Amino acid sequence: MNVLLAIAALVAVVSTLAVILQRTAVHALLYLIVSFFALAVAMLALGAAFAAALEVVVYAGAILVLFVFVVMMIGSEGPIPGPGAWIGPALLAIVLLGELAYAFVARPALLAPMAGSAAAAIPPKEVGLALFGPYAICAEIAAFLLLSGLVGAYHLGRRDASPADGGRAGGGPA
Amino acid sequence: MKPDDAFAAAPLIILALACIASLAAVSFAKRKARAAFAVCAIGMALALAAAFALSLPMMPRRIGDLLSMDGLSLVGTTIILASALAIAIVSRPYLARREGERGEYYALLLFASLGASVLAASSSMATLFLGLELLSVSLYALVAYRRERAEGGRAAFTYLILASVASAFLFFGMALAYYQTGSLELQRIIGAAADGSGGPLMIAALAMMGVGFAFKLAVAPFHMWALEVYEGASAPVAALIATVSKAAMAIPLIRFLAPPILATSGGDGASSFVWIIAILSGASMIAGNLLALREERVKRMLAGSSIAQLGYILVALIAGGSYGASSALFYLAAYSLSTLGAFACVAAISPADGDASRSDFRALATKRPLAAAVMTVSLLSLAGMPLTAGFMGKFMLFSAGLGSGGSSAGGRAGTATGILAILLAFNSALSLFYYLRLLSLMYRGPAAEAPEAKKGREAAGESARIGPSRSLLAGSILALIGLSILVIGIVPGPLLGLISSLAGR
Amino acid sequence: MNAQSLELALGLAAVLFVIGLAGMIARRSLVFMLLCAEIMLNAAGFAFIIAGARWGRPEGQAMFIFLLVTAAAEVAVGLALILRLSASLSASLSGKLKDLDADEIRSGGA
Amino acid sequence: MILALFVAIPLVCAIAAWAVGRSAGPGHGGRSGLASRIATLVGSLACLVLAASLWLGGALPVRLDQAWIAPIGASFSLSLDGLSLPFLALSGLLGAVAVIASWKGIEERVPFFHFNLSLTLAGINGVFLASDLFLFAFMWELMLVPMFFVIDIWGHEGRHRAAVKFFIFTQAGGLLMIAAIAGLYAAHGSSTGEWSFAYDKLLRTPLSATLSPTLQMLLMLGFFAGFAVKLPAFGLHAWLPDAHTEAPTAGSVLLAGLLLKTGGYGMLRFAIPLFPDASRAFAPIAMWLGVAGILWGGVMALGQSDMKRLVANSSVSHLGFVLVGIYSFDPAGRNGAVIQMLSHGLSTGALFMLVGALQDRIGTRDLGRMGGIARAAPRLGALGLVLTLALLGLPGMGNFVGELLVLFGAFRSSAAVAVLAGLGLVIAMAYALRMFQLAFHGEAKETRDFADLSAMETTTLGILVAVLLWVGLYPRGVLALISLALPGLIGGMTP
Amino acid sequence: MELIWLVPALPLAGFVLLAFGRSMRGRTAGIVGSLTVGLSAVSACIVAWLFASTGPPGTAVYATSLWPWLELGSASPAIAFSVDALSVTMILVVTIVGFLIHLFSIEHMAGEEGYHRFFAYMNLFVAFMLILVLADNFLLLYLGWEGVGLCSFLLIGFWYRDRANGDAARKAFIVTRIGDVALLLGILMLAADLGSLGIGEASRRAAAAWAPGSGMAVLAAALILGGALGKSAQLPLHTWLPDAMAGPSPVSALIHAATMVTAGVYLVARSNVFFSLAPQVMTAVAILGAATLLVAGASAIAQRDFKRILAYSTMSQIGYMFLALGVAAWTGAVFHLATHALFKSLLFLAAGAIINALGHERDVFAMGGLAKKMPLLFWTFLAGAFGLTALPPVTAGLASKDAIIARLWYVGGDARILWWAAMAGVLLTSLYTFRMLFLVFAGESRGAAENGGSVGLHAGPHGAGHDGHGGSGIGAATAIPLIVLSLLCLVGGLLDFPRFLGGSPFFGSFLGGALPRSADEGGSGLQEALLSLGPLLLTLAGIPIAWLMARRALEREAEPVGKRSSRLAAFVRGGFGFDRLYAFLFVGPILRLAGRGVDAVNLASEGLRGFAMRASRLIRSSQDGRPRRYLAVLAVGAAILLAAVFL
Repeated sequence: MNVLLAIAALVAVVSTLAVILQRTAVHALLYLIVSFFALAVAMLALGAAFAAALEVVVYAGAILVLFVFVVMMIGSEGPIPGPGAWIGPALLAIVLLGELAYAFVARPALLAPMAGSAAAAIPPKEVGLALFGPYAICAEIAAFLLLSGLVGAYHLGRRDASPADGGRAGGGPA
Repeated sequence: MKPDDAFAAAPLIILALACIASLAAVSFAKRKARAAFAVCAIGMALALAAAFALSLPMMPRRIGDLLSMDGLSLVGTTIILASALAIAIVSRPYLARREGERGEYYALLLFASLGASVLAASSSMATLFLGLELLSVSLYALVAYRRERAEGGRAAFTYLILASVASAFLFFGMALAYYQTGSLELQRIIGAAADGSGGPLMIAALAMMGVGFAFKLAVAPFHMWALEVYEGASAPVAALIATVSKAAMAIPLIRFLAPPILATSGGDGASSFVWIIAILSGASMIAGNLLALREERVKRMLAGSSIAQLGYILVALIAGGSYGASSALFYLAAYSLSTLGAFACVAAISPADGDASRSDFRALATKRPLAAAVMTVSLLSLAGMPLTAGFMGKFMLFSAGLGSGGSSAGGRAGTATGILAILLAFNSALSLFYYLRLLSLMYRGPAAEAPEAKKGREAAGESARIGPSRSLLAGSILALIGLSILVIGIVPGPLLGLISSLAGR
Repeated sequence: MNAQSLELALGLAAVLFVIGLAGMIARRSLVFMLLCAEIMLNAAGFAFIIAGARWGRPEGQAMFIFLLVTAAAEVAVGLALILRLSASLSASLSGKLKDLDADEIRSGGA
Repeated sequence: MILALFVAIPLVCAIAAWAVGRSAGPGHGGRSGLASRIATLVGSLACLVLAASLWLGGALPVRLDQAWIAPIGASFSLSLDGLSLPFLALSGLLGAVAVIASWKGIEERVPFFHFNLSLTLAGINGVFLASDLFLFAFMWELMLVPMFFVIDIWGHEGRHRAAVKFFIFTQAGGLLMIAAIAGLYAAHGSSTGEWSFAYDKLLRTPLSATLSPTLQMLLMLGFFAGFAVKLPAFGLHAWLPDAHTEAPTAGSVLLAGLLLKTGGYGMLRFAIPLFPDASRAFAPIAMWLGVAGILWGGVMALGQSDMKRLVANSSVSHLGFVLVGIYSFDPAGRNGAVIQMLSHGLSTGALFMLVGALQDRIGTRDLGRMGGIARAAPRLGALGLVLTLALLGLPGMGNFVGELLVLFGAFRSSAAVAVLAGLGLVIAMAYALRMFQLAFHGEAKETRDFADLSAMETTTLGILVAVLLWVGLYPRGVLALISLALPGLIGGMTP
Repeated sequence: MELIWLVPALPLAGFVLLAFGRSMRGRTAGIVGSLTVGLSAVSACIVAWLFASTGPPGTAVYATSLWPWLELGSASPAIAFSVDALSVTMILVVTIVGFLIHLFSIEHMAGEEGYHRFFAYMNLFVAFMLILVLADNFLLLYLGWEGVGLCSFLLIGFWYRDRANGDAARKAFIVTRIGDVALLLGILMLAADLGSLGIGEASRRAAAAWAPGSGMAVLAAALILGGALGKSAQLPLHTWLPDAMAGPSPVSALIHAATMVTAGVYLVARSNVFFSLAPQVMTAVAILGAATLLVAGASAIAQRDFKRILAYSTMSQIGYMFLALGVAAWTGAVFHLATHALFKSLLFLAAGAIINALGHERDVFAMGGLAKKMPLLFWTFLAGAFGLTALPPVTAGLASKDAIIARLWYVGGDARILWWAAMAGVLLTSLYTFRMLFLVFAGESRGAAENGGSVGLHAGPHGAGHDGHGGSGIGAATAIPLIVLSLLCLVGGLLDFPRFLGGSPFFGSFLGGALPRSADEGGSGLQEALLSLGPLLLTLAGIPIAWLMARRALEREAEPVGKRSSRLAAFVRGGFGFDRLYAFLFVGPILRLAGRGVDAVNLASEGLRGFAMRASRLIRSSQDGRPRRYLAVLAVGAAILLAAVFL
């Protein structure tokens, strides 16, 4: 299994390095998506299928999209990435795809309880049970966390009396 | 979750409900701010009451090894909620004059105090982390709350970036610890660290977690954010950061460091631990005082002072043992009270176009006797002068540091704490320099340079200053704070007894 | 699942963490800083998954999920802040700056 | 219960003085000012009377024990023995002197001034009475804050810096002392299992059993540091000239007359009895420190042109004698130290009052601009002469008795110290005469004529001088009292 | 006998009266002062009479203790007086001479500013001096000792508006204080080692405890001697006396000639036991005395200031006394003390009257020819001069000084050198005395005399207006003391007149009770006659030389200022440059150390402050609002933490 993991790791490191080396935010975001994918693969290889899925869905899917929005809004995206910008991410993505294809098609066994591993893969069911069993309180707190983040973001993001003028007059409508 | 658990966790539950209620108020009530404030104040008060009425009888109780409601957490919750309540009351008039106040502020205040309480009660890494994050996220928003002030936003962003890095460290450290021990329970992790069974990786994990803690406590060298953020945030929020978040973070630290498990075991893990904390404490004493020494801006000065104060508290933590724990708690309480008083005064005397600067303190004794008196008491208490709570606190720190770990649980008095005690002495002498500067400024005459200072302001086109706020409630809270500092200073017995009896449970 | 693969994974997590830190220190753009913060948090979460895998227990993934939530909340607030700052800066610095710059934020506006 | 009065009366007077001023509103000076002056005066006189009555009739020692902070075993316990009593009397007397000295000089914020004055007195009395180490530390620190305000608000040109310097120096020392107290507390508690700050319990701490000599020495040094800064010993005296010079007259009187004495008192009461062995080992160093102070302070005084600063430096010199006497480990030396402290308090207090009166009249402290005052104001001149003689330790004055006994004690423990300290007497004569002649003799520089001392001032100074003569010619009155206490403190101490 | 305390108490009462009685007009102050001293003189006489009449002359000792003072170890000195032959002699001298001088001053000081201050101080002085001589223990003696020093200070600086006088006064007080400290240490040593300060008791114990010549004895004697040297202006602590002449003449007469300066002699005689236990110190006493005798005499020759001449003469005369003490001629020393008190005070008073009459002109070269102008002063002064030079018919000096010289001869051995010194001293004495006489009285007047005659021009250097009595007009109050004193000089010597001239050693035997008789192996009358003939011849030989010296000096005076006086003369006149030496050795360094009173220790603390400030500036410079920098610091901190863990 190490091979799978190793390749994913290699891809992740390369793409993450690429992220911080990019000039423009959008390119960086592309590479970041790739690196998240790579990590997802690695998680898969570690038998954390549920986490892998979340990594893809939430991180790559939701959070980074938020980033893209913001980058677009503040208009600091720089030049629209030409086709050349897609090569690097594409290659890395293909590598990962190949990996996955190999894993799924050629050796489905690989995803079964992993060969000679101390622990079996942890199915989503268990995670869910843990999450809403002993860790229910944590789940609740997490909910509040999201809520507070929401409130804060709402308050800060709200566009009213343009923040630029010191707003000394004070008090736009709520 | 059994009913007893519910009772034990009553304060948290009440706070949570209050959060929801406040949101509701913000969204539906007619006079949002007022409703939110009411909800916030009542919720906190109720939670405070519940802490003693409902959860105290249940103590000590562990709730699914996530939360442990024991004396320590009770003390922490009390400090947190009391401070938060005072801050809420103080901020009402403060905000009223600045921004058409909104309810979110109080909602966020509630969220923050909920997070803080969870943090204080956490016995597992999960709750620790989540409580911390809940606190931090609300704080980001609060720091930047006054949207018309750009520096608020800047400070908030700085805080966010640094804090997220710190929590990344914390989280990574937790992961490593979990990797080594296979448990999320903090006690076991500490135990593993102490007897050195965890191996170097374990110690690394602890170190990384230490970064997270140290950052939250603004202990040198992880203090850099403090001055910026205190200055950027509005006075009440700064007070929140200075008191609530620090108290919340200090409680778990005390919980891990107090038990004899670390105190007695001569494991190299333990010793190196002691030395690390000793270095941190010494560093932040010196750094904090030097930062505040010639600071012209009051809030930054107070930030420096609080950095130093946390350094002092660490001395007691190193000493460990039940005595060390209780003295740390007592000092924490005294420190919170004093800092609260100071910031409350700043808030009270701040003109509407920003927070109070040194010039606003000039001749305060004649302009605003009450505020001046409370500020005096608070500063003296921070400086550890008698008749104020600070004196007793300092004394406790000394006696803890110099190894009266007591018969109960052998303290770790040793070279490290000895050196620290001396360092503490000299540092608090040094700190007098800036406390006294502000103090004497308050008692100067109305002063010749007041006029041209005013001229300068007019030149800056800020002549239109709305006079500082005067609200009965806020004033009474101010007086209450000052009074309680004095009372604790003169008859510290009861509080001390309470704390030490609670710390024991 | 043998030991060295776990350690390999752990190494990967550490490398990602460090890369994130390095990027944080190296880049001046607010967006990039936030990105790097994400990378670091992500690495930490990955480490938790590894740990969970080692003991074959679900807590690892549970913690990962909590971390996900945290990251989401922080990003939300952080991005909101960035919007605010960009607005105030583009007002004060006549919107001429290419990329939101931490240092210039300090100089700008104040 | 009577002991509590020594602390209570000044406190009440402080609050009274303050309240009166508040009630009278911002219109300071005037009536409210007068009222607060009188309140403070009455308070300190009451303390004086109390002390006197105890002196005459009281059966010493008197004790008062009151539970205070149970959890740490600190109690509000005062005890008054022959060592405390003279100092209490002194504080009462000098308190009154301070009020009278500032009758004219202090014009604005009179009530707050007297509030601070009385508070300081309360702290000082507490220090002289406390027989619980926690209480002692409490009182010790309590003195500082109001004194700081006195200097910082009503002082002269460089007041703020001087005040801060004074506070920081004394506080650094005081914190070291507190640390030492905590250490001793810990040692006692862990060895006997009884956690208490009570003086007489801590006296019986099995030190040798619990602490290594090094640790004992360290703790002793902690105490010593606190007291040596206050005294002040050579090297730690940097704060003194500034503070004394910049303080208002009343402040200087209290500083020189009482605050410095707390240092010597502390050494006698705590540092030595609590750590006999360590102190004995440390004694030679302390004595040489004292000698250094004597000579250095004298030489410095010789170079001053500011009259107040000159007197301040002379204090460094005189208290060097105290240090020598205390650490001579000789009964005579100890007695001498006490007498020296008392008479120095009287003479220097009176001198500061004199200088203050002078400054109020001619508006300068610069010796270079004085001269010929003896002609312009005979009473001032005469008193100035007498006090100068006290300053240079003329036989018949209390200072002489003190210095003589100290020298005797020193002589018995180390002749070299005695000889060098004796040189101090010559230097003392040099600076004292220089001061006297520059100020009072010669041609009058500031020829503008001014009022001689008022009747009130004259009588006050006269009383002080009378007491000085009494101490000088019939020291037994004091020595007998001290002997009630000191043998206990210098138990088993033979040269 | 229990009323001894009255003797010092009366002048003290006078002082108190004068100090608080500011209202006294005119001369009442003077009268009060003189009266009290006179009364104490009377009581002293009564005491003396009682003392002499009871028991065999001089053996007894009477003591009264007023109240206990303090404890020094086992020694507990009290405020107590004791009377024995020595102290009786002293109180007689002090009170009688003091009374006469007071009387003199009533007129002499009339119209001075601070008239009653003067008398207050004088009374105080007398009181302290009496305490000194009556003290029964060393500590009380020390009290008087310092007290007289104080009064000398006050009176030297009497005209305090002139800074120079103030400096002279201060110098006197400080220099003597050096000796006093030595004395004090000596007293402490006695208290520590003998456990008693009572003079008699201590002496007894010392004799019992200390072997002759033992270290302790030598140390004690040396320390006591230090005090004596200071007070009596002997080498090397003599430099203050000439300057002390800045005071009014009565002061010089009373304090710096008759009583205080001789206190040293009294002290040594008083503690003779200790000295006889320490022969080395005795030798030192003799040598110092001889040295002072010669140095002072020599400088006296070169002086031009009237009173300075007398001051140096006093020093050299006291040198004689020390010489005597050095060879254990106790009685001789004390006798010379007494006679010297008489003639020297006479000289000073006369000189004072002259100076006053000349409008504070003190330069002998400006005088001259006063013999005719002021006959009374001339004759009285002549009497004093004869006493000083031990010429008949004036017996005062004759008896005492010859006794000393003879004694020196008898000691023999190495002490012969001392005898030669004494003889040289005789020559010097006659030289400076007669030079002075010729310059002042002989020849024709040189300037000062004229304006001296006319009243009103007396705005002297001291600015105070003196209603000086013209050369001729001298009031009774001035005249009487002079006359009385000269008469006393005439007969004073008879108290202990050389046997070969049919005298009876009454004085010596009287003192014998208090002081060990000097075992005088009195040779044959002839030998004694020869011994006393030598000095006489020397003195007579000195007269013509003095005349020549005076002439030459006057001729030099006439020459242009340029080469008036050789460097040698200047050196000698400056008292052999002791002042310069001391200034260089001691005064200079101390003053330099004192500087402007800048305290190095204080500077150090300021430096500390500065360091803290600099450090704070440094660390605050890191707070520059760059999040990335903060991050970097954080990362470094974390790295250190991790590293620290693994260490």
